[in-house]
Amino acid sequence: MDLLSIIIFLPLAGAVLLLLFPRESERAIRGFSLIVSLAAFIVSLRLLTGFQTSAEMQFVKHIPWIPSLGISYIVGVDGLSLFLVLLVTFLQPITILSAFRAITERVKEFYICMLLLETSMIGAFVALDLFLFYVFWELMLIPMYFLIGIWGGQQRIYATIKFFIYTMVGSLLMLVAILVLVYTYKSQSGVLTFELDKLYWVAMSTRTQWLLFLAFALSFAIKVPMFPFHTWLPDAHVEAPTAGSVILAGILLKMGGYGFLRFAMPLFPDAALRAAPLVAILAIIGIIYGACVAMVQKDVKKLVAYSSVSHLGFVMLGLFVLNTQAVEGAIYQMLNHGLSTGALFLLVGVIYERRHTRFIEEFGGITKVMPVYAAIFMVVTLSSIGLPPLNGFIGEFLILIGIFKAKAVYAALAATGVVLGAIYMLWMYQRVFFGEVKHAVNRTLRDLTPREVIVFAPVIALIFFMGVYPNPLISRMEPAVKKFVTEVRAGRGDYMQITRFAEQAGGKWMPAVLEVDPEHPDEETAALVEKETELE
Amino acid sequence: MITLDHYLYLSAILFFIGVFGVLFRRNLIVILMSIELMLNAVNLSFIAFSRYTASMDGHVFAFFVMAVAAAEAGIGLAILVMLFRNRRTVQADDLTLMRD
Amino acid sequence: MEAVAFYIIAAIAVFGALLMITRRNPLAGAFSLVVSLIALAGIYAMLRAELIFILQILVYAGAIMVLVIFTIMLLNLREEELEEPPAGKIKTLIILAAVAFGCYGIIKVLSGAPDEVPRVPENFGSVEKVGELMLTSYLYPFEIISVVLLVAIVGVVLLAKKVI
Amino acid sequence: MESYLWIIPFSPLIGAAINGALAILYSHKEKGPREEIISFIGCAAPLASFVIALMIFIRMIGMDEADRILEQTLFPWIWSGALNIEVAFFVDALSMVMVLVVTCVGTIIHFYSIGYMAKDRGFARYFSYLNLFMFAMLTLVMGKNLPLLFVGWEGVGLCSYLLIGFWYSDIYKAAAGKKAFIVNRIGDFAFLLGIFVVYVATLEHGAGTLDFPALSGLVAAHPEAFRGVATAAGILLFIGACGKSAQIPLYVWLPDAMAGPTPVSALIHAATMVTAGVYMIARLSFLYALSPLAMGVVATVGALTALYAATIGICQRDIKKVLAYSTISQLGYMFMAVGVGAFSAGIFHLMTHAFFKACLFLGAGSVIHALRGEQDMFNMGGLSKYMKLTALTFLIASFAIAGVPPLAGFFSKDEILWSTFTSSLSPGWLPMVLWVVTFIAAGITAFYVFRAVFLTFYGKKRLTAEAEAHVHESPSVMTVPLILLAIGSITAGFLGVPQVLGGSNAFHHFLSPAVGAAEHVTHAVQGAGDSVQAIGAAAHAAKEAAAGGVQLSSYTGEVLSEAGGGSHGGSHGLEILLMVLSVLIGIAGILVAQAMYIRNPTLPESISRRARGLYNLVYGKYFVDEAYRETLVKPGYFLSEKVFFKVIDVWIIDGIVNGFGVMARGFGTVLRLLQTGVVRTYALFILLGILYLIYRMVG
Repeated sequence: MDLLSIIIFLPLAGAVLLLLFPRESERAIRGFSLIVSLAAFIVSLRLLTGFQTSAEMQFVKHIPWIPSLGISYIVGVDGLSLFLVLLVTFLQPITILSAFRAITERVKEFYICMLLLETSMIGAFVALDLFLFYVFWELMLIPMYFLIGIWGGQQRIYATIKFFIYTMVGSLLMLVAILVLVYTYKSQSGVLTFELDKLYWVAMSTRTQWLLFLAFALSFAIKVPMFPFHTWLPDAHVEAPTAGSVILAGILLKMGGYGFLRFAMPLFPDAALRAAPLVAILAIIGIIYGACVAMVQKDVKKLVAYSSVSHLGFVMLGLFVLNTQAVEGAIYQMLNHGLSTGALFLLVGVIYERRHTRFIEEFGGITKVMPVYAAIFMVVTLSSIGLPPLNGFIGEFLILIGIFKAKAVYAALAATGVVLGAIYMLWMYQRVFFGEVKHAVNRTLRDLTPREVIVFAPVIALIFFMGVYPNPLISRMEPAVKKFVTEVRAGRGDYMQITRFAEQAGGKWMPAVLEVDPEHPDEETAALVEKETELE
Repeated sequence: MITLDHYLYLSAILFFIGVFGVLFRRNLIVILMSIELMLNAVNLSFIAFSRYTASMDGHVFAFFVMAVAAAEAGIGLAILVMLFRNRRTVQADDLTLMRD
Repeated sequence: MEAVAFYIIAAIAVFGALLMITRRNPLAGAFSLVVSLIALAGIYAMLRAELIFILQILVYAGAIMVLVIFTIMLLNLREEELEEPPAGKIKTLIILAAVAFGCYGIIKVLSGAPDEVPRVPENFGSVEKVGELMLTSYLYPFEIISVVLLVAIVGVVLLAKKVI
Repeated sequence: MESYLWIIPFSPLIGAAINGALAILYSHKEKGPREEIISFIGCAAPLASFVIALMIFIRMIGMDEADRILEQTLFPWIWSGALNIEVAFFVDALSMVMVLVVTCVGTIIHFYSIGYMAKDRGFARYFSYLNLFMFAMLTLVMGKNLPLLFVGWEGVGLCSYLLIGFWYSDIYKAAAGKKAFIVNRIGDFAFLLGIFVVYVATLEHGAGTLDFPALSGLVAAHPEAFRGVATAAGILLFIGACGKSAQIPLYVWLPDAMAGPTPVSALIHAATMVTAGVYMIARLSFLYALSPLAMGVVATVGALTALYAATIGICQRDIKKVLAYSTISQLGYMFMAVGVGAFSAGIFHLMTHAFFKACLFLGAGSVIHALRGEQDMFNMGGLSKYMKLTALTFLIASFAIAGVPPLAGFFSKDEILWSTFTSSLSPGWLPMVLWVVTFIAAGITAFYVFRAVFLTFYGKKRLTAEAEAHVHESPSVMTVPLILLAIGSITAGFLGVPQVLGGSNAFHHFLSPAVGAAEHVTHAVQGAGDSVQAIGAAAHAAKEAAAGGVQLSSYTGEVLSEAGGGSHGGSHGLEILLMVLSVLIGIAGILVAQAMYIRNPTLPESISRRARGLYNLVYGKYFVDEAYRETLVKPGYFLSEKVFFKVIDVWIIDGIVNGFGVMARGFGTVLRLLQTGVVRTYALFILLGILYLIYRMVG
């Protein structure tokens, strides 16, 4: 079996084996699922070492799955998805470890859900066949549904249903769009296929492109979530158990951004360019609005949830500005957000386990009783508000500089999010951690246990590493990002010509134009700058 | 001269007598028997077609139908006994748990 | 000759069925059904379905109906428990009309099938031939049906045993 | 020597890491780690930086003037597309001065802290933060590119936040820290945009770069093209500086920042961090020089802040608040200096101010320490009897800030006033106005500082009983730093004795490779207004400055000053006259203070009673905090909570979503009528369906 498939299906195999465990042996169940997720992480490190810095898809595996419908199992990673896959495998063991104490009911089902979730998330990040992607995409919903619905808080049923319906509405439209796309391709080439690589070349009228783009975009925008499709997020986050929130914020939300990156934008470049101002404005509203609303929340989890809306506004803005820095920043910001918001939810979980409340006013002066916790919380807070040289800064800086190149006003508006971010995070921090201990119950709170320290240590380390030395990550993304930017900017029209030319030349699908000369990267940049000025 | 049509007519008549029984009667035992009758009507069609197409596939199907009918009768009667034990009734209209 | 036999048997079958659905006492209904089923067995015989003929008598008229009758006797329903509120006239009429229309429709659809009776070999429908078919082309369904029966047995045991 | 550069910032970082780890390890123990160990690590780290900085300085002195630049590139940081940012350190004359000031004053204050913070439960944490601050500040002044400067910029902001809220149990102190951070963030927002403006501009002219050397070369090569950019970027970056260096309108955090331990106020909120804005403008002098508008804004804001903060200083009761407003005011002077193009004068004042203001703060700290946390000057008085050394050093520093010759403040302040008077800012009346404003501010400064001196150390004793019992001179670990800083306050000025007084102005000379060219360009550009020749001449000057270093540029400067209308320069007699004037107003301020607080202590009372309204206005700090709260904070909160959250989120968006839910339920209610729960009804429906199918087949 090839590397990627092992990574995808290892957790699934673990989940199946977990079925055989007796329900009572909770220790064994916990230990086993931790080992499985760790194994997946270790195997996935091989992706990092084996990854060649180029724009090509790597570790590609292509097996026909339902040949009669042109559906195949194609997986592969490139610079866009590599680190997202690693983020999944990295966060998963941490999340599983963090849930050791928190989950005491239906332990077996919980870990089965978690492992199933991991398989589906990795699958969605590496799938290169639209049908396969859709399957994984929808598969993610099921364990998440149970995670919130079974192990969630008071309002969990309302939250799950809201989450489910929001997401389903989007994905159904996407399914329709996928089918339209596939059949359009069939009517042009006579081949029925869901292969992404081939579908990039469908010729479509602008109108069709626009409609299909909207269908895809709605689905992804809900997942991101972009203003005004975000209201499922606070509910889902607040009601989900800690592990659920972490996965939801850390990874599931990235699906939206990744969907734009891999599907919506390259498939419908003209429409994407046309939609860019709209998306940008929504993203900016999201940034400011999310931050403002986060500021007035009384529940820490809700605050963090709304901060996600704000942070992901940056990501969306970066993606649609479409230049190297902004897109790299957007991907980087997705990773950052996964780490720091994931860690924030873990931290909130720690205190929720002890006090069974998340209301800010229930705390105050916690630093005195939980100094280690306060220190870790501080680092994560600072990462979240983008303080250099922590990871958050790199993403925000790249995004903003990219946006500024394209449209200075957008950057100025978006950068207010940086200020607002500091306001709501620090204000919350102050109310929770500083001052005298207000409530007597809090006097006896226990500081982090060694297990919890182990949970946070890798996250903190990575927060520092990604802020101080981001180059290994950025350089691996760069070729793929450049290719993405060039492709989308080129639009569909040029493509058909290139394709026809390529077909005449020898039936090769990939046009040679996209290769970037490593010797003279500046030329390519200069060309990009030209393009950008044209666009404005 | 008996043609295929005759057998099918008979089959249809028996089937609808069964349908009528299911819809009209309230005694669960009778309803169960009406269902058996409907299955038999179908079997008749199978056998008739089998004869007129000179292939024995219909016989096999009729056999399967019988097996299923046997299973169904067994389970149905067991449920009925249970019901009667618990609720002292075999009237279909008294069993409205699903509505409430 | 054949036609006469058919009409007589068919009449018995229909009559038995009608009795079955009209008798208030289920025991009487059960016996009427047995009559009807045996009549159908006769028709199977006319159609040269040897195996099915035997099974009809053994399994249907025999085993299944015995089971039904046993159950009825087991329940030992009292007279008032057999009381059925009379169905409304309009409802009856509607159902009758529907049934009549259904009958008519099916007959209308089906009529016009080929009339000539094909020649078949001597052992058509024999135990041996049908059995051969079952163990070759229909092996999997055959095996599955055995599972169905097994499940039914388990189910019945469970249902009838458990006192809730 | 270049390869040791990295040790300067990283040595404190290592110290911070060790002390931080110790603080965390001991966080649940009854007692913290041994203070000896902590203070050894905490003080050794900045001392090592200072020693290395000194060695580098000596080495630099020995080098040729034009080559006094040391660089060290560590590793690539953000490489993305055409954006190449490296972690690289860069030390030229300007950075050298800053590094020396920071490490020298920083080390002294570290030692002082040993005494001040003794027996505090957060001892290790304190030194960890303080070391971290040193790291950030040194990164700020040594960073080779704007983003790295920004790292230090934000880093010092963070440390400031942590140290202001050091005693976090007091919610007001914690809130003060947060306020500092957020106000700084507002400035940083503009600062970031400023960086982007610069970057995009360089991108348009070939290479996208943010490295200072490359940037200055690029600007020198295309001066015309960078004029507009200079204005935009200059003003944006200056807004950032306003946040960090507490200028109008973003100064509000600094007075609150006094909630932190006093050594912190001395190091961060007086000597080093708050001067970062001045350093930044000097560092980008080549860019600022091109934009008279940006420079005018800087100078005007600086002068206004100098006067404004000084007036507030008059009425404060809290000794640290007085010093805080004094800091704001002095920073105003520095900004005015860089704004009129006297970059070296600004940096000179920065250096002398670091000494005397640190000395003042530490003296105040010594008093507060002796009085067990008492900060209200009206509960002090007559302390000079008990604390001779503290009083003496405080007095020296006060004379320095009042501009009494020959102390440090005299030379630096006077150079600023003179540069302002002779600057070529347009419109033509502006230099004069600025001079008058800061001249008055100088008088007020002398007044309020000596008000503090008299209230604290002289006159009647007004101590509370508790304080009375404890009052004592501080231990030598605290007084020795005071003496060192007092010596600095006396001698630092002699580094820059102006030529008119027979000095050689060595400081100015040392800095000229870094900022000299820009000073000339400033004069050329400003003096000539917008005329085409002037811009051409300025461009020429800039080019020459870039190409040939200081010798050529001073030559060009002379040429240009003639071309630009000869406004640069004035007679020696005038210079001496102004000097005498400013000394006189300083002495006048001191005398007034003496009159009001020593000779006639009831006078202040009666004055404040007669001008009640004005007094309240000034005492209430012009109610700017309140105005901000009412116009920005509260409406913002209201908008967020009542409009965004309650109306848009909950009511409109969720309303729509739930509306779909209600709709679906409505359909369900209708369809539910069909679900009778009676199986036979369902059978009937099946039958009807079949009949319909049959009907279709038949018909």
